[in-house]
Amino acid sequence: MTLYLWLIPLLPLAGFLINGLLGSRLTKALVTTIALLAPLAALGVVVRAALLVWSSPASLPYVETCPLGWIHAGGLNIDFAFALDQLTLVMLLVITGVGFLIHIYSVGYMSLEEGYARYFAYLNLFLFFMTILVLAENALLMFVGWEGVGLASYLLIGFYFSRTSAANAGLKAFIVNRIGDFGFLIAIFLLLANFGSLSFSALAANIAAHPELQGGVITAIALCLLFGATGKSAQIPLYIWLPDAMEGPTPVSALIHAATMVTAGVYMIARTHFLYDRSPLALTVVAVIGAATALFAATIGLVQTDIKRVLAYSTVSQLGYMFLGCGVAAYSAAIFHLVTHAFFKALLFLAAGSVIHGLSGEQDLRKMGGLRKKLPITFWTMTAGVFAIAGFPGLSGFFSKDAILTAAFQQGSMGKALWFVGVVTALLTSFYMFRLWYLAFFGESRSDDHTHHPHESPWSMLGPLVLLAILSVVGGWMGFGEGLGRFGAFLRPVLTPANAPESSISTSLEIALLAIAVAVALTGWFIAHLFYGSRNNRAANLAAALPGPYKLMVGKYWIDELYNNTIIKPIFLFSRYILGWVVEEGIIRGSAWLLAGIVTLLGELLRRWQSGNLRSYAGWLAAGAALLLFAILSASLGASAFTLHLNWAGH
Amino acid sequence: MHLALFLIFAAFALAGATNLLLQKHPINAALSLIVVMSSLAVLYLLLGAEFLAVAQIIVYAGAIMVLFTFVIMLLNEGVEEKTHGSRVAKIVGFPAVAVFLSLVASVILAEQNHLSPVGLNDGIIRIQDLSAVLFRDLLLPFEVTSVLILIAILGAVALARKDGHE
Amino acid sequence: MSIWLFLLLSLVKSVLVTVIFLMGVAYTVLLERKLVARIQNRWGPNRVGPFGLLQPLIDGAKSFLKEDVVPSHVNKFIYLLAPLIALGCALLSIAVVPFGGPLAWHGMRIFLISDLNIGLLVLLGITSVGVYGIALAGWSSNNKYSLLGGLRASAQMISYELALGLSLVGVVLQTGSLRLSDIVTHQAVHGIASWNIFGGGQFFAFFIYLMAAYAETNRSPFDLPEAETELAGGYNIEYSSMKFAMFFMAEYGNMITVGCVATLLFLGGWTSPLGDLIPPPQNIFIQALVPLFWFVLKVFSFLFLYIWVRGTLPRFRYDQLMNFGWKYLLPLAMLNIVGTSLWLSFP
Amino acid sequence: MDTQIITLILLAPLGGALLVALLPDRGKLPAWVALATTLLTLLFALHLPAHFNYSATGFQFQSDIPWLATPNIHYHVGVDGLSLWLVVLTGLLGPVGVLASWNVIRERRKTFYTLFLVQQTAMLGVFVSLDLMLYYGFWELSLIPMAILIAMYGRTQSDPGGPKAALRFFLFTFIPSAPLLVALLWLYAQTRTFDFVTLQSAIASGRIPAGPLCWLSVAFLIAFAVKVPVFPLHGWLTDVFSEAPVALAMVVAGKLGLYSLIRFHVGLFPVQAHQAAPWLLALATIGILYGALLALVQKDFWKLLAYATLSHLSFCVLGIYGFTLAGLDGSVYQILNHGVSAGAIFVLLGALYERFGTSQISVYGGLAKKTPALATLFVITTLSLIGLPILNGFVGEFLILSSTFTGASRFWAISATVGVILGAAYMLLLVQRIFQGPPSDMVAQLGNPDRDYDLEPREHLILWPLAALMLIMGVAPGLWIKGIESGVLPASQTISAPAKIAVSSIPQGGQQ
Amino acid sequence: MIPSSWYLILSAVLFSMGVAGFLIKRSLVTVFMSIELMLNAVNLSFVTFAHEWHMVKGQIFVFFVMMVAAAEAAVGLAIIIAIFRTRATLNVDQIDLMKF
Repeated sequence: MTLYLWLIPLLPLAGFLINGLLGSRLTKALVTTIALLAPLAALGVVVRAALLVWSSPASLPYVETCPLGWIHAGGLNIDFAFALDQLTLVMLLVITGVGFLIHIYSVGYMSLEEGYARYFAYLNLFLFFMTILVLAENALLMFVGWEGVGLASYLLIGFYFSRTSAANAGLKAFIVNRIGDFGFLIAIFLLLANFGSLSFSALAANIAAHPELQGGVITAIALCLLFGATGKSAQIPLYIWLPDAMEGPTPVSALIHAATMVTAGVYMIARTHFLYDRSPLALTVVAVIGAATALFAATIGLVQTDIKRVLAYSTVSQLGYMFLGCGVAAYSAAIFHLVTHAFFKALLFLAAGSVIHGLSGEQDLRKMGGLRKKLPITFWTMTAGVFAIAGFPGLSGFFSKDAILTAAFQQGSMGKALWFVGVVTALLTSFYMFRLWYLAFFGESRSDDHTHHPHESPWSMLGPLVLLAILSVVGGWMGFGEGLGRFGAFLRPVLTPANAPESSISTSLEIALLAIAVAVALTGWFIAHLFYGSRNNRAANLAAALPGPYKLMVGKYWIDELYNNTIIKPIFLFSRYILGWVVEEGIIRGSAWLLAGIVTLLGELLRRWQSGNLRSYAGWLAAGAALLLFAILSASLGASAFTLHLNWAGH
Repeated sequence: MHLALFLIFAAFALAGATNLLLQKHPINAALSLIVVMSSLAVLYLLLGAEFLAVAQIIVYAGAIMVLFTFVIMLLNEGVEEKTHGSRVAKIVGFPAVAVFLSLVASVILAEQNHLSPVGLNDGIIRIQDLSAVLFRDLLLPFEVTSVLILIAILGAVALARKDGHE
Repeated sequence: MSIWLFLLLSLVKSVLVTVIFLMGVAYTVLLERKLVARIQNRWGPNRVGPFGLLQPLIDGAKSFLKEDVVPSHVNKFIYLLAPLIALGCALLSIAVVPFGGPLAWHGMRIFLISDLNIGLLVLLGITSVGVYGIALAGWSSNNKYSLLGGLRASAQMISYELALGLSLVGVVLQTGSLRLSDIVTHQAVHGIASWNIFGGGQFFAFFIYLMAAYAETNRSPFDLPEAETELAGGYNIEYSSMKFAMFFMAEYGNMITVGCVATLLFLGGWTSPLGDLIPPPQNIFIQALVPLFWFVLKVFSFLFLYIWVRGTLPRFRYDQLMNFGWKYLLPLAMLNIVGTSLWLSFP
Repeated sequence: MDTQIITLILLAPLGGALLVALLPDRGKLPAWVALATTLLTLLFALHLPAHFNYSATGFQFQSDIPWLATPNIHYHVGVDGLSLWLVVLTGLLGPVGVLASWNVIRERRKTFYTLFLVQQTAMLGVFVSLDLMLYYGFWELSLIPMAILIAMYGRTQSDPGGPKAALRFFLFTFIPSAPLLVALLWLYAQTRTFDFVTLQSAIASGRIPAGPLCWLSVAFLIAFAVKVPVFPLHGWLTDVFSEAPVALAMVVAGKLGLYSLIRFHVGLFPVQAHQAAPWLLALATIGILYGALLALVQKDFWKLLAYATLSHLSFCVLGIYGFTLAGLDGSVYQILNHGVSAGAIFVLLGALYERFGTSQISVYGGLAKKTPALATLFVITTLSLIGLPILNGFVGEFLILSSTFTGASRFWAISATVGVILGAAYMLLLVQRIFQGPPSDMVAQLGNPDRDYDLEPREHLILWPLAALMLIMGVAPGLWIKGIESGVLPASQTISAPAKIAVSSIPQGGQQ
Repeated sequence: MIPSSWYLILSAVLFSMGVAGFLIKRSLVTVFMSIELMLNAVNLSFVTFAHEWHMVKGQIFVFFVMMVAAAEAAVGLAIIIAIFRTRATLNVDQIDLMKF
């Protein structure tokens, strides 16, 4: 059977090309149709593939290779090869599905913006690269998608390029991603150097064939990959770009910076888990980074006042969860959380977007409030999202988060610590989500201008909201049951860790863990209610009581400033002064000038000779002639030049 | 006889050259140069180079020097005034000339006995031989020289024409 | 034969030839005056002697007896040198001219002073040097008319020398020798039919030579160096008495010389125009004199042409002269050379 | 035909130059003639890849005519996979250059186009000549018109901008080419031939003592390294870039020097090249980082471009002196990429300079609203320059870096990879400072509002094909590499087999 | 019969005198004449050697020298006239603009 995988990226590409090249000449309706058709068609292809695969799972993994190769040079052969397996299928469904919804949403959201066609072109471009990323059969092709989505996010973050902040944010995102890609590239080089191939299947086979391979180079590769992943998935130390990325249009934040792109790192770790399985050290690092990021971002999220930034930090922290999951080798759990997170976080962002849209651009929580009545649908969908992410029983977040925590809990003492961190993070998460909920929808409006009234968004925006709300409410059930139930079963052929933890913990303990999780969520809600449920200034008091930590959190731990002052500024200073002045001007140019100076000096001396007087020239000429003659004569010792000539003449 | 002729005309040549150096007036210098050339022509004759002898007269005495005198008359050049342009000419030039002359002379004298003496009418080169070589072996140089002369004429015309008209 | 006999004979020949030559010059002058007079419908000199035949002697005596004035402002040395050069060249050039048959005594030809195998070249050389006389005269006499005359003379003579020389090349090509007597004998075969001017097909060459010769000898219509009407006599304006006579003699001597050259090169020299129709006479003297007669006849007919032209044609303007020389004569001469060489290479 | 085609390629621009020189300097006539000529040249050049035998190594389309008996100089030309695409690239840049200088060169068009075409000829000649003396002649010929044109058409009015830059260029490039000549003559004295192939075999046979060879190779190396330029020898680059007309600046650096390095340094002196390799790897890496860092802080976009070029070309050097097949492929491919992308960026910056008359980046800002098409193409070109995958730059960089990592030196490879990050940084910074952000004063009060500051059709005509080429070269590099590989195969085989570490050797692999 | 070395000596002397003339003469024209003198001297030795070795080429060479000298004289004198026209002098000590 053929699945026409190549259509999946190419359809959005077509959309991009059409809208990008002649979008400005097309009518808005036409642009919209093209922009929506591209992901819809892709989705169709994916769904078809999914149905076919469902009927015959044995046919996976399924590979399509472009007949005319890509890079064939000096012994390394890399093709355009697409592979489809369960993992890819899940990712594709999420990407195209959520992506399509967000496209629809964007039609409403962006309807008044200029550069409408450009926006959709970028969006399609993103889908193109993202699908390539997940479909890639070899690391290099994955890198293509990897960099490509970076480009797309750069373009979309900088969509309002005439805003300096937006332009900066885009630049920052791209550069930070590049730094991560550096790790990815090194990893690719290492793979080439050690395995001579980049095809995932071949690599997996190689690893499997060499059980003696443990740690060592594998760790190196894994860590390099992890570095790349931290860049793309906004983990410590490279998370800094994601909050700024909120400069982009809200749907973009929803699609790229919540649902899909930022999860690419998780996907990659899952995709190359055969490497991590061989390197406990790398796994541990992944787990620790994940846990740390989760907690860290959550703390920052507590005090943010920009609605989108709150969501951004929560995204970072949720991604931390996923890494934690990967780190404890619970790949399916991680992926599961990825999917659910895609649902509810996209929902949350879109809802926030709807709020912002309703308030015509207002993003500051302190200026909101009392929107429950004015934006009912938004309110309810948002509510669904909040409860889901807070991990209330039965909702999607609950299952996935719990799966990860449980898996962590089983990993020995270290695992316990990670579990604890996770629980604390869950508490914080539920707190700040409810904080947002209260601030935005309850109480009375704190907006300073009452000129224009908040208005509910059009259905093109509410439709996706509702759909996503439903998904994030019920989406968790597909992972219900032993070993993530159907979802886990579906992914098992791909994502079973080589050294699977055999511990299926006792039911009682599992119940206890669940209870703790639920309790934590409720506590968070309660505290939030305490602080923000009714009009009071407990929050302010607390902040006043603990000025240090508060400042720290509001200032986001001054990580940006830290990087700025320790890395970026020094580089610029070094380049401008040390290199630019000392080396370039001083040494290199200087030596050139020195040379020129010497030559000029000699010229000055020699030109005195040219007196311009015919007779002096004649004098020198005569002297030269005499000298030459003398030289010739003395050269032909004894037998003078003359006799030589005679002999030559044959006398 | 040969000796006599040689001595006479060599003396003429030297006298002419000396006069050339001593005379202050260009026209006299030109005349003395003509003397030198004519006597050289005779010496060529003694060396059996008839054609060259006549060519010397026609080309040098008859054409080139006429040009010189013509120019001198045209510019109406007077006695050259005494100016001190460069010391180099005196300090470097004359010793150099002396050295040069002495060197060449020494070589020639040193090699004297390798040279065969010159008879009155031995080794006369007939015009036929000359032209044979000139127009067979050396045809290309000949043609090139003719082109050179053509160019020279054009250049002379271009240089000497007054800038004013056309 | 000994070197001394050689010298002696050469001396004798030179003296004889010089005397005869000067006489010829004198009588050419008379001839000119007579002819021009007849052309202008006058009786020329007819007082001194029968038909004024003694006129030249009187003229000579007059110029000897006149006071010899040397202007104060002249460059004396050159002023004196110039006429000597002029006359000297005129006399020298006759030395290579064979004016009689190949009659030899003790291996030395009688009617020829020196028989050079490059005679023609020597002639040209001497003519080319001759310009100095006029040029220097013009310059040294420190007078603007004479200077102009001198400049004109030198420029004109240099220019026309090219045409002259080139016009002779054709003849030389046909003969393959520069020895004048060879050239003559080469035309001797069929008499007038084999003269270069007719049989040799050198008619254009002859025409060019004629023109160039007029210019070389500063004769009208090219007598600009001494154009009386504009330069009041030109280069010789400051000269008087004997020195003037020298220039006079030089001019007519040159006329005779070019006449001889024309005769030798184009008109078959001393050979008879009838070729072998007349059997050579037995008497040694007649045998010697007949060629001499033919030669003199031809030269004088050439001189007649000269005088005739002078009597009839007006004077050119200077730019016309130059244009004619450079733009017509020179190319024509070259064409003539090309034509001749082609004609010779494809008989 | 096949033996004459190269001669045709050489004669076409030369004849054009002659034609331009003879025709009157009336209006745009010289430009039109030059355009026609360059297009014809391109046509001829395209004949080569069309009829090239990709399976065979060695030279093709050869023609070898004895020229001088003593010294034994032949007119010996031919192409192999190495020079094949360079010839085509030069042919392509011809019309681009003409169109780029269409409006910029307003006076003395005749001189300009004549010299431009002569320069074109010279560059083509450098690539095709297989007789070293012929090669040297073309090499020098390529420098002279360049210097003259830079001197005559210096961009900045701040005199003596042009002449100064020209002088600098002259000194930097002529002084080292003198030792080159000496080295050539020495070789001739040893071998009595200038023929490349003969010389190669002669040197390979070891007839020539090693000591002198070392010096010869150094002479060759320096002469070429200056032209590339390699790190410490780049002093001329900035001046030339900020002075030279676009059409020339886009060809002045890179191609010639790098080609000569591969063909004549590595090709003639493999052993010495190996000895020099460590140094060159170091210098190349330093050049990459140095150029990138300096580009990061430039205030003038021509200077920025100059340092960027230094950085990019150092990649090629890195690839060459790794001596791996992939690396050489990558280097040659990167030369082509640089030709295309840098050509485009030059045209774009030239367009900016032509419109706004300044190269101070700070004056620009928020231009994208006024000139969308310009901005779009600029971004595309930038992406290709920073090596975004599926654009051409990536393939070359990846081949070079990976092969360096696997084959030559992991340390230098990793350091060079840092350059990729910096590359993205300075190029995107440039884009941001010129096109993004709020409109600067200059942009805000642009002369007459009704004038269209965006690209003209002529510029579209240049740039879109180039952009398309970037994409194609990124997606289907095979089209080019199969030829290149046949060309560089010998260069790599004299050395080491392409680095492929078998899976069996994993355990000892992998210590970083 | 005299040794040809005499001719050579003569030519050497003449040459040296030509050089000397170049050195001492002030007038451009006479300087030019001195050059001609040198040429003639060289010609003499050419002819001498041509006679010495019975080689026609020696004389041919002189012939060429003459032709070139003619050309040179034409151009040189034209130049002299031009100089005189512009600078109104022919004194080489005053015609020294072509200096550093």
